[in-house]
Amino acid sequence: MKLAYWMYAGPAHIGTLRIASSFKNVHAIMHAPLGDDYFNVMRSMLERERDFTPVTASVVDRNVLARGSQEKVVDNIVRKDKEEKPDLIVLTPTCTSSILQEDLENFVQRAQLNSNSDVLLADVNHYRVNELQAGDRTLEQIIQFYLQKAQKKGDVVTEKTPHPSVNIIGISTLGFHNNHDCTELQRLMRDLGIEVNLILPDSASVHDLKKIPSAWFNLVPYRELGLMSARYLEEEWGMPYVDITPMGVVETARCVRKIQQILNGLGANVDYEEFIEHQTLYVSQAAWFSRSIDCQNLTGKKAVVFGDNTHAVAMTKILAREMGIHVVLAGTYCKYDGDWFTQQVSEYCDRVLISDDNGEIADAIAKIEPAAIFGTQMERHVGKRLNIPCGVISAPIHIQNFPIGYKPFMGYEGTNQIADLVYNSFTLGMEDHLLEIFGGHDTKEVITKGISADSDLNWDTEAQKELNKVPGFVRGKVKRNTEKFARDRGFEKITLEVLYAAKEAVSSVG
Amino acid sequence: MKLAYWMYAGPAHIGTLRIASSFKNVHAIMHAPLGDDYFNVMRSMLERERDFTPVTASVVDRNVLARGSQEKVVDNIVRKDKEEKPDLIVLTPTCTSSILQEDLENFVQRAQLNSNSDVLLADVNHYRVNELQAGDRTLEQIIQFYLQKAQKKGDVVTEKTPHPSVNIIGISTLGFHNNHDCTELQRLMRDLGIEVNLILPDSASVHDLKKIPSAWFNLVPYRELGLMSARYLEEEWGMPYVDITPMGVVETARCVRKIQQILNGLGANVDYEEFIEHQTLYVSQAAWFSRSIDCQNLTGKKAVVFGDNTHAVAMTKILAREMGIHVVLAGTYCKYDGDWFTQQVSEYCDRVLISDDNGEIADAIAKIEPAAIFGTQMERHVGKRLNIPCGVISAPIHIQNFPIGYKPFMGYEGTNQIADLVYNSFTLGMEDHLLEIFGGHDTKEVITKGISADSDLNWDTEAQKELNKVPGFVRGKVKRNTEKFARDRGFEKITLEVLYAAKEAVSSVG
Amino acid sequence: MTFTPEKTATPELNFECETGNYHTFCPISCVAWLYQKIEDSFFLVIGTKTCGYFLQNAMGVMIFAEPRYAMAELEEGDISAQLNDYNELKRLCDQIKRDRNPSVIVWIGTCTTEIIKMDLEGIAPQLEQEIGIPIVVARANGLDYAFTQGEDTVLAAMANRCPKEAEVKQIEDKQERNAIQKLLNFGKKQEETVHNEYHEHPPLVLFGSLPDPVVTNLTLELKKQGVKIDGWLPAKRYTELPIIDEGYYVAGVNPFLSRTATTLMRRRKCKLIGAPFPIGPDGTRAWIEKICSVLGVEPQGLEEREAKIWENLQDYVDLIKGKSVFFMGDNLLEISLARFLIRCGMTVPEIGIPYMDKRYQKAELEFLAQTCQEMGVSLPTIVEKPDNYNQLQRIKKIQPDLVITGMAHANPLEARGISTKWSVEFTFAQIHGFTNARDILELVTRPLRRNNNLKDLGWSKLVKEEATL
Amino acid sequence: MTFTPEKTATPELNFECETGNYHTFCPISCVAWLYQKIEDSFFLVIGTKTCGYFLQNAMGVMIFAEPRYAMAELEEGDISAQLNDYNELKRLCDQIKRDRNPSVIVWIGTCTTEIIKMDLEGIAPQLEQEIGIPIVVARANGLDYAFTQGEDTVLAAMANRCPKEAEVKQIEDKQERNAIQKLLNFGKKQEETVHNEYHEHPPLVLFGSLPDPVVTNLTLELKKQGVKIDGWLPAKRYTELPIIDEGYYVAGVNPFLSRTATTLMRRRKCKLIGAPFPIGPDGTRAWIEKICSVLGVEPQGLEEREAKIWENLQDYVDLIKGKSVFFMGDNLLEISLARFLIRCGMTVPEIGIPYMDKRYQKAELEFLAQTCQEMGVSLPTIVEKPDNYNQLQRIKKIQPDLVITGMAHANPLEARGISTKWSVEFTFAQIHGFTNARDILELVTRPLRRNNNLKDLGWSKLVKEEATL
Repeated sequence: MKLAYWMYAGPAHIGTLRIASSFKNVHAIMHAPLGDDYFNVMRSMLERERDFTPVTASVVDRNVLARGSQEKVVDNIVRKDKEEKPDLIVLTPTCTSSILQEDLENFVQRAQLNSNSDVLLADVNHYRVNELQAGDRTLEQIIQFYLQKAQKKGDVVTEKTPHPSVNIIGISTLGFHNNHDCTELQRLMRDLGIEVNLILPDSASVHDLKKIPSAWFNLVPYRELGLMSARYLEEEWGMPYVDITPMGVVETARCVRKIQQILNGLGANVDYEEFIEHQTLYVSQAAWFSRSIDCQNLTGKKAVVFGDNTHAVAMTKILAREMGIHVVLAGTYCKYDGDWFTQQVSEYCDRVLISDDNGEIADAIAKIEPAAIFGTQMERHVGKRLNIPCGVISAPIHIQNFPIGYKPFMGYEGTNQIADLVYNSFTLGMEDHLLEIFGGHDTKEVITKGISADSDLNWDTEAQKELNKVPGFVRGKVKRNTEKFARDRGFEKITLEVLYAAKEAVSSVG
Repeated sequence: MKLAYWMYAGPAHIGTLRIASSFKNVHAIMHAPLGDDYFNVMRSMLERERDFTPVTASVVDRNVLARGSQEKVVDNIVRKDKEEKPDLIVLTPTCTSSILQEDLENFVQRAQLNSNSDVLLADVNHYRVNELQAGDRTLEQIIQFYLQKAQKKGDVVTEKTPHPSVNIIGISTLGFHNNHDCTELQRLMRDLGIEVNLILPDSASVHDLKKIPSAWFNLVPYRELGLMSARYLEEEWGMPYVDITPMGVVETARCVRKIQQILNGLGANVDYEEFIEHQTLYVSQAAWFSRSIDCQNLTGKKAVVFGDNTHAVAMTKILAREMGIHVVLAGTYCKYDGDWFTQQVSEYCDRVLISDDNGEIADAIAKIEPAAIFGTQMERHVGKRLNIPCGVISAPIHIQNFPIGYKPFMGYEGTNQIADLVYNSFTLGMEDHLLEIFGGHDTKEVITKGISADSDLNWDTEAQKELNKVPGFVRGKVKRNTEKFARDRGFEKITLEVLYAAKEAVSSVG
Repeated sequence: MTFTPEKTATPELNFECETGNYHTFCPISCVAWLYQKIEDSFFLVIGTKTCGYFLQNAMGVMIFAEPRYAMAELEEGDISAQLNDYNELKRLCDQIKRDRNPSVIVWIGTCTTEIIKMDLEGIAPQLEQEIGIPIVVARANGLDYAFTQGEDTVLAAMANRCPKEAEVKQIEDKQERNAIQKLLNFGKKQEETVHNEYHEHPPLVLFGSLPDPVVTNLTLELKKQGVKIDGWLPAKRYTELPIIDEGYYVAGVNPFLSRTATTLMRRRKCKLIGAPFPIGPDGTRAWIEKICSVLGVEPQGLEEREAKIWENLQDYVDLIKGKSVFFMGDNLLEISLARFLIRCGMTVPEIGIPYMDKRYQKAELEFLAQTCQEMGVSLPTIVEKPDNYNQLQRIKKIQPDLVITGMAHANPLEARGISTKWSVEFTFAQIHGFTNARDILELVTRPLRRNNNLKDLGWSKLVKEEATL
Repeated sequence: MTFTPEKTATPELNFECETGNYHTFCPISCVAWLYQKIEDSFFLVIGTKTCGYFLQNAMGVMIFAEPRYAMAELEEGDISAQLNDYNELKRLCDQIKRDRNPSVIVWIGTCTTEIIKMDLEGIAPQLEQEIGIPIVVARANGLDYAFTQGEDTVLAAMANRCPKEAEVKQIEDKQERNAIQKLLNFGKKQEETVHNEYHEHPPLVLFGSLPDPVVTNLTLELKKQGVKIDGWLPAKRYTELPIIDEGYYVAGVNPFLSRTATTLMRRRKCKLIGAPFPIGPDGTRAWIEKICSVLGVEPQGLEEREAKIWENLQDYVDLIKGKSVFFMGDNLLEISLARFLIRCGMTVPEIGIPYMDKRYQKAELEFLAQTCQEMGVSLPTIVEKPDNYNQLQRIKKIQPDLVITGMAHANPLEARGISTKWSVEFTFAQIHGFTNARDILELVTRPLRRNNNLKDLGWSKLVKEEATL
């Protein structure tokens, strides 16, 4: 057992469901007890999704438990096949139901007999892998399934497209800024004259998967999702892939150069150097920001970076290499891939921390006292307590990381957004500190006197206690309203009864 | 005299300089005492401008004052003509030098004799108009000057372009999010199939001004800048104009419909209804945000809006009409145009406040206690004191309002950005309040104990006092370093001397 | 709008049980409010990553860096029984004791502990001896319970820990009872002696976790009738659990506490006052009247009080009168809310509800039927364990003015022009008693007021083709 | 790196005066730091919108909602003399008194008050009688002064308000002196009696506004030599202005205070100690040595102390040794900074400076020449009132490693691959004394360290065509 206050990566079934529900017209059946289907809430609320989440829980309750699940699960698959006519139904247990050790593979085969949809059991071990690993695996599994199926039918599209083309692999629902990154990557590919063959899994149809091999190469922007698929496609289908995350000016250039190398190796004749230089120096504002006075003033300031592998590595490199900021500690919660992390960031930071224990990271931050943190929502809250500003750069996701406005982290517009994030994080901190230093010379009272004006009325202890329970942001108003009520009626003392009577009277006014 | 702590609009010469330095290859000469040329600092620092600001101060000092300015001003104009070869040199005094009542028009005529550049005296009264009015007037003056000049030479381009086209008037340096708005407006025009003939004054050459009349119509997105020009162009050159600010879903649609009406009146046959509906319902996410649960939870919440005419009016309408938020007070500092403001917002708010007295607005906010403020940097700071979140929606400008990342307020991406701003402002507030309410149940100490750990060392009163002068964000570190130093050397008490000795010792380590 | 407590012939309610696939929150949710209510507690949820991820995401409490609850996350070794449960739990509880030193640790069992048959009830007594902190075990699992019933499992378990009179007396005689508690109770005792406006009646304990201001409010309402509340289950601190003894009267404030009620009756030999729940002015009046009648107290001025409250609600009532509301079913408050909204003039075609204890909710159900009759509207169909997919088909057909639903369906329904309100908000808002009736309507009318604001904008359908809703 | 205070034959410095168009901040800037330094003050800047907009934008102090300074904004009626200056100023000062009740109001005259010949010095005495608050008038206008000289005008004006010994004695005899001040001075007096490690010497008052930690630091440095500072102009509170009387020694800490020095000598009959300024370990040592020598005190261990400080600076010195720095001229600290940086091993082709008082800066200039000689580098050209355009041409030609410049030119120079540091930072940073020498180098080396970080990225030229720089 592990004492855990917070966790960074979710359970395995979340990863599977992210993949399944990213595809178009794929339905997932969760074999799970009541309440385990909160994935639907997350997708609906965090992404402000307009459509019903294509995930149905086949509820395991005490009765089902007693009789075995087979009938119910098979019924629910067959029913969903009729109701929604999906192309594919993915069955997944959760940590809980996986312990039942039922023969789900058999359920799937049974259900397949009565379904037009394809039916697949997600192949993950719910106690050995987390959300990220499970997502990576499920994507590979689905791609593999459909390529093998097409291979049997002999309709895999293996001929390359006439012009250079790419599959972007790893764009998924409930991914950190995935939508915006995807738009920016499509723009980047367009600028490079590369056609986007497929984007996976987001909004892709499983019918299109047989066309994967027609792209010239695969691009895997996130290390956490898509790498298994890309490796499979390289081994089985001879497709080269690029797994350099195009985040930051330097790494974006490196990614583009790697693409150039692959394309030219396949017989194209492209030269992106001029494009890179033009973007770097004149289109993106990030290189100029690095050189400008604003960034000069950040030189040597201390920062802590923490997040998933992709974002923590990229931010560490950007801060240290592009902005001259001193990264005291860089860390990730992707323990399963920690060696890679260490290898990537070691030369750019003083210390590496690989841990998924929120308390350990919080303690490290408290000791280091950096000028800014770049981390997850957890670190943002740690920062809030310590009065250290934090830019959020990585999942775990939070509604604030699903902005409506365009905010990619990748590509050249991404470099601009990151420059803003870095600048604002540090200056917000400076502003707060300046206010703290000079606060005493200022006349806070002048502004707040409208609120705190003394009253002529007495509050008895109980009423005062009750008033103090009222949230601060409305307390002033409740107090004034109550006193007005009391004054109008000639009460001299405000008791609990008066307080409640006032509430009733006031709310009736509207 | 007026007791003023802060001001919302700058002095007149700032407006003139914003116009002059927005044009390409135009130089401005300020006839002003030392130090009055801080416009250069603002442009260079706030906009992170890479080029030298094309503004030179012809310094008025005690000697010049005694002998009259003519020689120096004329010399400086002629010199700049030689050095920079600008197309136009604009001369402007400041509030100060305008009192000297010198015959600047005469200086200009004298300088013109020895200059290849055109030379113009900006025609504004420095005590009667502010930055916004002066900018509006200077733009009109320059447009008028070049159209009349071209008219004399008979080379005004009056023939309309073959396809519908527009001049976008009012995009200027040091304008609030002007760059991003301009990009978004260009995208909008492209989507509508309208060519952009000229953008004024930003990056325009004065040589192109003779082509103004070839556009089908003028678009004035900001009420503060461009309206005088548009009216002049309507009266003298028969050009229709649209002055509906395309901010928010509803007003953007109204602006597009007005454009449609003008174009069809000129013989085009366009129908933008389908475009508007598609953008509104499916491309922009703002209408959907309004309908979503997140926004439902904001229904009836109280807000205060304050800013320039353009942004305060637009935000008031968006909050009240598109999001169902209760705007208790809407205000502007554009006193000279207050009637228009009142007429625009009256039906959308409880109360209108037209004032440029920062204290009055701060007091109003303190009394209203809204759940959020949408105002200028001033209101942001008022909010900070009162613990009320504030989204910044309007000049006066501040470096944070020159983001590097794409953040337009106008057009459909603007509606997305505004939805984020509104949502984040309110939820940030809620988060703070929740932390306040439940703060007591939380273990702040657990996290901060790393910092506040008691030490075994004594600090004498003076050293403690000195330590308290150290800013909070490094105090912990100074304390620890000093104590380590003292412990290493076996001091039991920390005096001022020890504190300073420790500082020296520690800084030598680097 | 007067309420006649005497029974008249009311029509029969129509119950169905779909036993469908429906969405609701996991019962371990109760941790989110119970840890805040009981200030000296620590809640340890013994379950998987799935449970932990639910708590941090669905409950929106990520803002607290280190709350007074945590997961005992079961790992592969725990599941395969390679590790010793007792030792593992001891290690974790030791750490909790060291770091936080709570007055009680509540173990929340989950589906997983059920399935692997972890003997929490067996382990707890030995461990609490060893670490010296009481351990309360509640099986708030999703196999047996839905959402708010999690609280029921905790309160039922705590009911067993309430002291009996004899025990307290014994301890007090020994002058050993918690000094802090004495201090805390000091004011209360004084009050009792000072205002002796109470009638003589047998002890009354109320059960159900309510925010402190609501506790005060209901306490005052009963005090007005001369009825004294001898304690609340739960109290603000575990160390202040009320004395509960044979013959005490108990009354619940929430409809999802049937197990707690049963425990109090069977194990503690209490007498349950079966009443409608104090939600809405009608329910609050009925609840007070029932308590008074059982305790032999003549209620005073309740009719006028109810009428006054209704008067204050008029502006909101005008907004919803004649409109229809569909309950998809989530938090078991559905019957009480529906009854109140029908009294406000709404119609209710369907009330979905995860679980229906017809005995514990008897008075409320009768009151619902009676309200429908009096308001002249047809009776709602009550669907236990509904099937959400089928419900969506019915909603598409009926096109109700408002759907009260769990969080998963709200946005998609809104995108299809159907107004919604989250059921979970009624769980967290202060809805009990006379005064708070307005807050219920504030929530209920919000989407309708929002619609009034946006009405001319034509933004009601925000999906391109109507999918198979 | 030892400093020999005896004069040796040093080469002649080359002075030029371009009288060009140059950019620097307006002298009213001093308000931004003086109002923070003098905690019971209120600064009223009497000028136009142009002045007010400068203060709020250029000084980056917009974060304070209501600071202890404000504009008396002149409107058309004031300019055209339709309004009575006395009445207008009275109205404003009444309001300031009512709202803030400061111990002193400092009127800052501007270019505009000069041009319209507003008689501030004439109005003030009458008004201060009437409102009962001292009013100090300083003409910090841009017609006569540049940037930091604003402080000079304020301190010169305040020097006239410092009490004389006789006045204080008289008041103290009457037991009327400010009780709060007594209280505040209590600790100080005690200290004086306790540690009597001071030499006997005539009273010494230092002038120049420094942040409190720097004041403490320099005070301690002199205390180490047994030299006692009898007061600072300005003090932390206006009510604590130091006693200044005939025969007192005075020494400045900043190079821009020539007017204050003159006032102290001519009006208060003080003796000025002309020394290099305590900037850099070399300057600080020279400053202390000169003070000691004038006061007849034998300095102890200064050489070792300087050497130790240099040792601590070595890592930074290594970064800048052999590099060139060009001063465009801004805050009048240029000579002292150049001298220190030359001592660090840098070369300085040009020192622009808005104003050069060769008498007041005599010791510093000699020290500069001597430093150049000792370091074996050529003497910089000192350009008074430089022409920025011409300077940019020279910078283009010379390509210095670093340009210390005002804020207007920094970004454009950076975009052209020339590293810069804001001169204004040296105005606001704590740069005086031994310990703070490191902070100077922290600032100076920052762009160079930044360049080291970014060196391989090829981002040095960020403009497309080299414009006519």
